[in-house]
This record gives sequence, structure tokens and C-alpha cells, in this order.
Amino acid sequence: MANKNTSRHLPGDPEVHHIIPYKFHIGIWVGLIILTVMTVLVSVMGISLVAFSVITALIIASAKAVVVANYFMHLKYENKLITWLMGVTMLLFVVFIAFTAFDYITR
Amino acid sequence: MSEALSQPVNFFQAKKGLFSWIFSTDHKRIGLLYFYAIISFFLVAMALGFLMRLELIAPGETIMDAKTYNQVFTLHGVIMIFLFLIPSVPAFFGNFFLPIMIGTDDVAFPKVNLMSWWLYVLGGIFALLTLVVGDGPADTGWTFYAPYSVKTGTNVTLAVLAAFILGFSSILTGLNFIVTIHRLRAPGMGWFKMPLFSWALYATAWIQLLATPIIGITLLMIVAERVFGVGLFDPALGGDPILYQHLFWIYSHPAVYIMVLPAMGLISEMIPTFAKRTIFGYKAIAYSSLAIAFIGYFVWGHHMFTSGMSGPARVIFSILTFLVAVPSAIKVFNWVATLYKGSIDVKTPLLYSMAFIFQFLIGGLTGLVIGALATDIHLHDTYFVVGHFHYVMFGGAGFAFFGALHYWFPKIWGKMYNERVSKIAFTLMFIGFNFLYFPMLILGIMGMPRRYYDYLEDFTTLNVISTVGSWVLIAGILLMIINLIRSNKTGEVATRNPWGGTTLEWQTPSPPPVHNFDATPVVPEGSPYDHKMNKTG
Amino acid sequence: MANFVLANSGHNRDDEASKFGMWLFLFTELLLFGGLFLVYTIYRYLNSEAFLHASYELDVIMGTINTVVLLTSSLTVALSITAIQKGNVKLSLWLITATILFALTFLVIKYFEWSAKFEHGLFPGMDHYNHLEPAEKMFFFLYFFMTGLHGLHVVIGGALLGYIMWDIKKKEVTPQNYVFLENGGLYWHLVDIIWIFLFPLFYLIH
Amino acid sequence: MFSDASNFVQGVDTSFAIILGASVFFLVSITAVMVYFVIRYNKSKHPEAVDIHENKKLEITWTVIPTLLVLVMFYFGWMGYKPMRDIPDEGVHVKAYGQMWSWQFEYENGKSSDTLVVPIDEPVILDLISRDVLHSLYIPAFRIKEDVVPGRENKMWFIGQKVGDYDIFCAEYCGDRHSYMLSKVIVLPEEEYMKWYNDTTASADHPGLAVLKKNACISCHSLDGTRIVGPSFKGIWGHEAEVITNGEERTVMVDEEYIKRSIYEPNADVVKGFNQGLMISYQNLVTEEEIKDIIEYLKTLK
Ligand code: HEA
Ligand code: HEA
Ligand code: HEC
Ligand code: CUA
Ligand SMILES: [Cu+2]
Repeated sequence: MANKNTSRHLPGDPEVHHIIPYKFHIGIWVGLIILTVMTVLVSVMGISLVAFSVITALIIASAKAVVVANYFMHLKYENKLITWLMGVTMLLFVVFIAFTAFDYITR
Repeated sequence: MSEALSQPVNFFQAKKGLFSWIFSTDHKRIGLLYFYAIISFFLVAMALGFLMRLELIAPGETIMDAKTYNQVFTLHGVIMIFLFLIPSVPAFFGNFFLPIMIGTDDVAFPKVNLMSWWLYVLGGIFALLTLVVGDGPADTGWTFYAPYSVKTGTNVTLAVLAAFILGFSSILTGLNFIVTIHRLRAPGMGWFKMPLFSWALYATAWIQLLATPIIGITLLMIVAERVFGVGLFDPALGGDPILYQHLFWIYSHPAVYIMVLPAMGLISEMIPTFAKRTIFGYKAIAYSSLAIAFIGYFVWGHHMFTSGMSGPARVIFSILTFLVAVPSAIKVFNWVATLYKGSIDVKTPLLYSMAFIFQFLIGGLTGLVIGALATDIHLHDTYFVVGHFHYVMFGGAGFAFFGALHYWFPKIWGKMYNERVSKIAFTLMFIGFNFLYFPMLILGIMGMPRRYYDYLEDFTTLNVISTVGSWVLIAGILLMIINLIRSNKTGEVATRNPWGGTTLEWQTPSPPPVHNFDATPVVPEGSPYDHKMNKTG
Repeated sequence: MANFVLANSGHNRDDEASKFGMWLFLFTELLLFGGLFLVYTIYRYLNSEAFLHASYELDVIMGTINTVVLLTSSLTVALSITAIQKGNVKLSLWLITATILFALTFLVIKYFEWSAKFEHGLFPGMDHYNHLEPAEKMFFFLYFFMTGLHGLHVVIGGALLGYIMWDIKKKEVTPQNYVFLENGGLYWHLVDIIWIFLFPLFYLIH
Repeated sequence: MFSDASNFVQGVDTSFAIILGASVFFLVSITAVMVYFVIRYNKSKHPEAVDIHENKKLEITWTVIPTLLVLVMFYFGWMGYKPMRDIPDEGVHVKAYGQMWSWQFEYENGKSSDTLVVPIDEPVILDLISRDVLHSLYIPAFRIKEDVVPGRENKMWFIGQKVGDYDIFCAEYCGDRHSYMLSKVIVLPEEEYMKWYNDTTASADHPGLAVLKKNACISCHSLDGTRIVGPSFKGIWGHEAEVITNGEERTVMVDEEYIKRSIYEPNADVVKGFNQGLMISYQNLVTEEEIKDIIEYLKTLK
């Protein structure tokens, strides 16, 4: 392990703090809005495909969440550790649901 | 006042007055605040345990009626779990020693730390309020199983809110420790140079952080159900009681590792110190803490083998339960191997550690018995389970707590305890403990269900033995407490390193100064337990 | 000085630590809602018909508008951080104000939605609600519980941002030291992410 | 152990013996080694400690062996348990009702009983139904237990292999009198069982008392004035009861209408000093005829 004190960068150091341009943020936002419109459309039009629409809705929602986390929340530019830990948290959450659902599905 | 003193001001002397304590952000003071609060609750819950044993000394009514008994065991369980064992080691020893052991002067967020203590106190007050308002303390068992917990007229709402608040206190402690360990290790203190106690706290903190929110929201749902009369878990209104059990155990199984992992960390500190040699298998012990924390999330269903869960789910949970036993076994083997070719100094903390290993073995191995499907069907909700968990929680975690109390007594209060008296107290506790709980295992195999106010004649003899055991245990605990209080007044003054320990807390004066150190601590080159490098002591 | 102070003191400023702490806190928030999503999943699996039926009572248009409002508010906080990083404090303040206004808009729309439900007597304990079949009651209860808890988070997040504005005015949050604003933003985005999932799960079951 | 009282005893006790055997072995040997080390390497005998950091081979050994061992334990536990879930269709079907705080067993011919009477060597299949909260039907001698969950029907089964009577406990906490929720299972030879099964002569009790017994009212309401969980039935007829209706206190005369309401809508008037929500509605369980019988009987309890 390296001496941690050296890895602790100076506050407000522009080298370290990745500044995301305004335009880029706005682009992300447009993307999110498009995804929102898509879910609504899929849901309202895909009436006959109930199961399909749940899954698509969740996939789109997850995509939106990933975009928000990565860009708005700067996760992409943070220490990779946080991304990993986020992954572990999500894994646990999925396991909680999956194991519980497994009980209900196999009854 | 601020001239350079030869002996720096220790954290007790730094400031005086009640407010300088209850609003302190010094991790040592917060640790001690926790200690006093925790030990008070512990005494209350012990007294309740004692009353339960009195009631159970003979069939029929002895000293209280059925409803009171039910309230007593619920309060006993709630206090012991949420107010004693979950916070005990992390919030007291962890707060006090984690920053010192990794060579820094406080936790990452001192104010948040103080807030956790206040939340703890608030939760404690809620729990105690159930005693005085309305229809008395909850009578549901600490598991608050629906739908009974929705129907009963006792103060379930208040008790559940208490547990909710205590959960947040626990989350904040865990959060603080994780950030502290990541960010504040002393220069040169790499991950594998940390004392094993910090590793244990690190693994625990992740359970506190990621499991506790689930119980929080579940308990809120119980409150909502009681207040609005909606049927989240009550089948009369369309809910499913088994879903409640899933949610409850998703947290509460990992929670049992919140109780025992830090205690295991304590054992990993005490054994090398008194064996005067390095720990055997440092990495194996560190990794097994993480493994227990991780696999521990996936086994909750073993509390529900008879609940009507599906057959395949039972099988999967059973097999995972068995796997989580392996890392515990690895730890036990490494501890015993650490004694090999040591130069062993049998002081009281070592005796507690040995008792821990013996009793944790009984607790853990009985855990295997109830982890198997066939046997758990027979033993679920019998006294065998009660025996199992008192062996791991009290015989394991509790004894480790008392051992560490002796181990760090000189460091915290700056005085030596009376070794001879403490050994007598230990012996009484050890004998009393085993007489109290071993009979419960046999009772369980004979088929006596738990949470029974009254029982059949056949079970009398073993219950009497158990109750008498509780008296011996009382004698031991009281003697221990008296000894420690007296030693604090009249004991010899402790040096920096009375046991010849190798971790950083022994490099600072006893008690430590306000900022923990009076000189930059020297992080040992090799393993944190290298006695050879540290001969000077 | 009488007291020796360590170099790596916990009282040093450490932005990384603050942000790390905030992220950990967000993990707990996610799992707090996670428990509710778990309950939702199971009951939806057990009663998919009733959930479908009950969801028709919800107003997709209002829900969609609210989604857009929240996404936009997320954008404005994100922009306010860029602004402060570039030293444009004034713009940053305006963007935070916009965020808070969006938060209020969201709450106002929610208020109208909820009052419509109240008028229909769909709140637990009310008349219409009491005559629903159990699974539909469950749907509405979960709806109120989850959007209510989410609403509470909106209120807390808004208040937090207000407090941060005050700190900017007091120069406690500056272009050199804006980690508090970053943390406030993180919290706000979390509120948004939760809504991203609540929205299809309640409004779009069609 | 190995009493063979039911068809499961063998399997359960085998896995018991295996796990317990391994456990005792580990407990004794680890404790012995630990104590031996502490004595042998005491500082008086062994003043100079030897630092041994680790030994990879040893670590692997004591990871792999326990892993294999626990898998063996799991296997036997599974095998002992599997037959419990292979529920046969053919056999004596009994509905087992659990309610606060008594058991009631209903047979296919409508016969109902508070003890479980079964023929020897024949599968008995129980449908477990709860009328209020969780209970658990536990027969230690048979090594079986299954929760009785309101809102769903769990099942259990067994074959009684030895004539005799065995205890039934309630093993899931269900309130004040949980520990009194006891009964017995009586295993009878075939002919005796048939005799019992076909004997439908009414009991000698007052018909009202029979209804009270059948519905387990007397597990909450005493007949002699003692307070259990609900108000005692003694002297209840014709006296004035203080009740709380919609949060307001009032006094009512205990008459036919009030008793009927108490049974069908117990939460409408809650007797002062008692808990709401404990007594369930007997709307579908007690007929109006039966209520008449109950009232006749209550009149005799002065
Ligand atoms: C500190 C708390 C603690 C700890 C550490 C444990 C540890 C374990 N517990 Fe325990 N448990 C509780 C607290 C704890 N438990 C509580 C409170 C309850 C009851 C809750 C309630 O209902 O109120 C309970 C209930 C409980 C049940 C449910 C019983 C029932 O209600 O039917 C089960 C079932 O599987 C179980 C299993 C285990 C197992 C397998 C372990 C394992 O982690 C143990 C691992 C340890 C060892 C195995 C010993 C060391 C091993 C060796 C040295 C080597 C030899 C071993 C091998 C061959 C592998 N526990
Ligand atoms: C850390 C956890 C812990 C500890 C240390 C203990 C300690 C004790 N417990 Fe514990 N117990 C639980 C956790 C714990 N318990 C839990 C979680 C349950 C489950 C609850 C449920 O079912 O919901 C339970 C249930 C439980 C039962 C089962 C109840 C039932 O199912 O019907 C019994 C029965 O004997 C019992 C007894 C005891 C006894 C005698 C002690 C003894 O060790 C106590 C020893 C101490 C004394 C005997 C008193 C000495 C001190 C004094 C007298 C102090 C004087 C007072 C003051 C100065 C204020 N406990
Ligand atoms: C689980 C316990 C329980 C069972 C079983 C039970 N009761 Fe009750 N009963 C109560 C309680 C508690 C009350 C008081 C609260 C209330 O009025 O709801 C009560 C109230 C009553 C009253 C009103 C008493 C008064 O003094 O005014 C009557 C009549 C009554 N029960 C009849 C019955 C009958 C008949 C049965 C069986 C068919 C029965 N109960 C079964 C718990 C029970
Ligand atoms: Cu019925 Cu316990
Ligand atoms: Cu468990």
C-alpha cells in the first residue's frame, strides 16, 4: 500500500476534479427524457404484451438509473471502489429478491 | 494550563462536567458513553433472564402470570439483541480502539458518531417507555412475527420503533467505521498490517450498513399495518405472514454475525498477546471474516424450515447454512494453532478466550444440528435453539466482551484489575453458564418448546438444574463487576503496555491522551503481531 | 501545545471521505426502498391481475410529468456543480433555486394526485378503499407507502439543498470547497433514481 | 432415540447421530488440544515462543475437510427430511384447526375431536388450518412439526407405528396461553380406531357447552369466574357489561342480541379491560341455532 496521504489530493484541485461541461449534462438529460417517453409508449401501446412490458419497463428504468449514476452522480469519474461497492449492494438486493421469489415460485 | 506537561492530559481529565461527555465528539468518550449505557441495559435484561429462570423452576405459576412472562422474554430478547449485543463490541470497543489501533486520532465523522450514540439513547428510551405506558411491553417475542404482532394490544408499535431507531444508530456506526478504515489508517498501515480486530469491525460494518435498512423498513411496515389497519402481513386482510418472516430474517440472520464477528476479532487480539507469539494464519482469519459476512447474507431461510416455505427453498438454505460454518471453523483452528509453541501467560483475558472457543464450539456445532433439515424439523422452536443461541451469543460474544473488558481495562481506566478475584469470578461464570444452558440442549431434544410459560412434569429436573446454574452465573457476574469497580479505585497504576501487546494501542499512555498519541506511533514492519520485533514492551 | 496531534488526523479536511460516506449512506437508502420493492415484487407476483386492475386508477399523465420534472431537477443540480467548479457561484445558486422549485412542483403535482385519490376514498381506512378486494388494497397501500416515503425524501432533499444555498451565501461552500454541494446533489439524484423505478412499477402496469 | 414411534424417527435420528457424533468429536478434540497447548507451552515450561506465521497446507486441509464434512451432514439431513415432504394421497385425511389456544381435528365423516385419534400403520395426512395467528403442530415423539399459517394450508403427514398416546405441542408462539395449547395423538389398533371413528353418539354435555367446547371458546372464557383472556361466562347472562363501542364507553345489557353480536362481530363492542382483536368472528363457524344453545347454557351459569 502506498502512503495514503500522498493519494489524498488537494481540495479543489482541477486536475483531480473532473468537470463535466454543461452541454454534456444537457445531452444526458435529453437522453433520459427520450427513454422516459419510450417506456410510457411501450406501456400504453404494448397492451397485449403484459409480461414483456414489465421487463422492458425495468430494463429502461435500469438504463436510466445507470446513466444518472454514471454522469449526473459522477460515478464514472470517482474511485472505482465505489462502483464496485455499488455492484455488491445491487447484487445483495437482487439476491434478496431472487431467493424470496424462489420460495414463492417453487411452492 | 497549557504548558508542556511531562504526562499529557488524558482524555478523562481534558474537560469536566456532564456536558463535556454527552456532547463530546471524542471517540473514546463516546465509546465509554456507550459502555455505560450498554452495561445498564445488560443488567436490566439479565435481571429479566433471572426472573424467567425463577418462573421456570417448577411447572405452573411460580412468580408471575403467563402474559407477564411473555412480556418479560420479549423485553429480555429485545434488550439483549438490539441494546446489548449488537452495539456492545463495535460501539464500545470499536469506537474506543479502532482509531487508536490504526493509528489515527478519531473516526472519520466524529459528529455522526455522537449522533449514533444519541440515537441509541433515544431507542433505549423508547424501549423503556413500553414499560410504563399503555398495556405494557410487547409480548410478541423479539421476532415480532405477524399476525400476532398486529393483533396484540401491548406496546408493539413503540417497541418496534425502538428497534427501528437503534437500527439507524447501528447503520451510522458501521458507515463511520468503513470510511475510517479506508481513509484514516496511519502512514505505513496497509490493509494487511491492520490488527485483526479492525478487519472484524470492517466486515461487521458492511453487515450493519447493508442489512439493517431491510429490518428498518420491515418494522415500519408493521407500524403502518397496526396504525392504518392494512393487511401487509395479516392474511385476514390479504397479506402473507411468511413474507414478513423472510424480511425479518434477511436482516436478523446477518445480525447474528454482527454480534459474533467483532467478538471473534477480540479473540484474535487476546490470544497472540498472551501466547507471546504471532497469530497463526493472519490472512485466513482476515478473509474468513469477510467470507462470513458475505455468505451470511444468503442463509436466512434456515429460521423458516417449518414455516411452509417451499421444499426446494429449504434445501438451498440448508446447504448454504452449512457452508457458512466453514469460515468459522477456519478461525477456530487458527486460534488453537496460535497457542502452539507459544510462551503462554495464563491471565484472565486468556481464560475468557479459551471459554469463548469452548462455548462457541458448542454453540456453533449445535448450529449445525439445527442447520440440517431433518433435525431442525424436530428441534425448531424448542429449547435446543434457546441453548444454541445463548451458547453463541452469551458463551461466545458475551464472554469475549468480558474478556476484552479485562484485557483493555488497564488501557481505558489506567489501573490494573485484581487478577486473583477476576479468576474466581471467571470460574463461577464458566461453571454457572454451562449449568444454565447445557440442560436446555437436552430439554430441546426431549421436545420442550421455547417461549413456554408452563411445561410438563417430565421436564422439571433439567429446568431446576438450569435455574440453579443461573444463580452461580449471577454470583460470578456480580463478583466480576465488583472487582472491576474496586480495581478502578484501588488498583495499581497501569503502564503503557502491561501485557506486552504489539498493536498500536499499547504504544500510547494508559489512559490515552486526548489526541490518542503523545508521539507518532511506530507501525511494525512485519505482521501486526510480531512479538520478536517488540521485545522491549 | 500540550497535546501532540497526529498528521493523519480524523479532523483534517477530506473530501474523498465525505463523498465516500455519502455514497455508503445512499446504499442504505437504496436497500431501505429495496425492502419495499421486495414486498411489491412478491405481492405483484401473487396478485398480478388485481395490481393491473388497480393501477388503472393512477394517472399516467401526471406520473409522466412528474418524471420529467424530477429528471430536469436532476439536471439542474448536476449543472450547479459544474457551475461552482467553474467558479460561477451566482449561476450555481440560480440552478439550485431551480432545483428546489422543481422539487416543489413535484410535490404540488403529487398533492393533486393524492387528493384525487382521497376524493375517491382510496386512502387506507376510507370508504371506497374498505370495499376493495384485499389485493387491490395492497396495491394502494403500497402506492401510498412508497410514494409517501419518496415524497418525504423529496422534502428532505429540498431542505438540504436550501441549507446548502445558505452555506454558499455564507461562503462556507465555495468553488474551492464544494463537497457539501456535491453530497447534496448525490442525495438528490438518489431521490430521482428511486422515482425512475417507482414510476413504471405503479403507473405503467398496463 | 430410535423409538420408531413414527416412520420418520429412523431418518431423523440417524442424521442426528451423525451430526452429533462429528460435533462431539470436534468439540472434545479441539478442546483437548487447546488445553494441552496451554499447559504444555505455559511460559514456565516454554519461555521462548516460536513465531509461526502460517502453513498453507494446513490451511487448505482444515478448509477442505470441514467443507466435505458439512456436505455429508447436509446430505443426511436432507435424506431424513425428504420423506416428510413426499405426502401420499391415500390415507386418513384430517383437518387440523389451530386457534388461540386449542387444537381441533375434523375427520372425513364430519366427526370432530380435540385429540388426534389415528389408526396404526396407516398414513395420516393433516391439512393445517389456522383461524387466527401462527401456530405450529409439533409431535416430538414422531419428530415432525409444521407451522399452521393463517391464509394458507400447510400439510404434514406421518404413519403411527406404535400403539400409545403422544404429546402434541404448539411450537410457534401464539400469545398468552401458547404453552397450554396442548393435545395428544392417540394411535389405536385398526378395529379400535374404526369403532371410535364410527361412534357418533353425542356427548353427554349440555348442547350449549358442547358448542363452546367444540369451538374452543373455553380456552379464553372460563366457566367458573376466573379471568383468562376474555371475560368469564359465569354470571354473564343478564348482567350489565361495560363496553367500548367506536371508542366510546357505554353500558349494555347482555341479552340475545348482544351475545350474537359479540360472537359475530367481536370487535364491535369491546368489553372494557379486555383486548380488541384477539377474538375472531365466528360468523361462518357458529350457526344461529348453536348460539341459541349457547345462550341456554349461559343462563345456567349463575
Ligand atoms: C451470535 C449469534 C449467532 C451465531 C454466531 C450463530 C451461528 C450459527 N447458527 Fe444460529 N441462531 C442465533 C444466533 C447465532 N447463531 C439466534 C439468536 C437464533 C434464534 C433466533 C430466534 O428464533 O429467536 C439462531 C437460530 C439458528 C437456527 C434456526 C433454528 C430454528 O429456529 O429452527 C439455525 C438453523 O440453521 C442456526 C444455525 C447456525 C449456524 C449453522 C451457525 C454457524 O455460523 C456456526 C458456525 C460455527 C461452528 C460450526 C463452530 C466451529 C467449527 C469447528 C471448530 C469445526 C468443526 C466444524 C465442522 C465440521 C464444520 N441458528
Ligand atoms: C446477549 C444475549 C442474551 C444473554 C446474555 C441472555 C442471558 C440470559 N438469558 Fe436469554 N435470551 C436471549 C438473549 C440473551 N439471553 C434472546 C434473544 C432470547 C429470545 C427471546 C425470544 O424468544 O423472543 C432469550 C430467551 C431466553 C429464554 C427462553 C424464554 C422462552 O423461550 O420461554 C430463557 C429461559 O431461561 C433465557 C434465560 C436467560 C438467562 C437466565 C440469562 C442469564 O445469562 C442472565 C445471567 C444474569 C443474571 C442471572 C442476573 C445477574 C444480574 C443481576 C441480578 C443484576 C441485578 C440488577 C441490577 C443491578 C439492575 N433467555
Ligand atoms: C382468542 C380468545 C377468544 C376466543 C377463542 C373466544 N373469545 Fe370471546 N372474547 C375474547 C375477548 C378478548 C373478549 C373481550 C373483548 C371483546 O369484546 O372483543 C371476548 C368477548 C366475548 C363476549 C362478550 C363478553 C362480555 O362479557 O360482554 C362473548 C359473549 C364471547 N366473547 C363469546 C365467545 C364465544 C361464544 C366463543 C366461541 C365460539 C368465543 N367467545 C371465543 C376472546 C376470545
Ligand atoms: Cu398456538 Cu402457540
Ligand atoms: Cu440464522
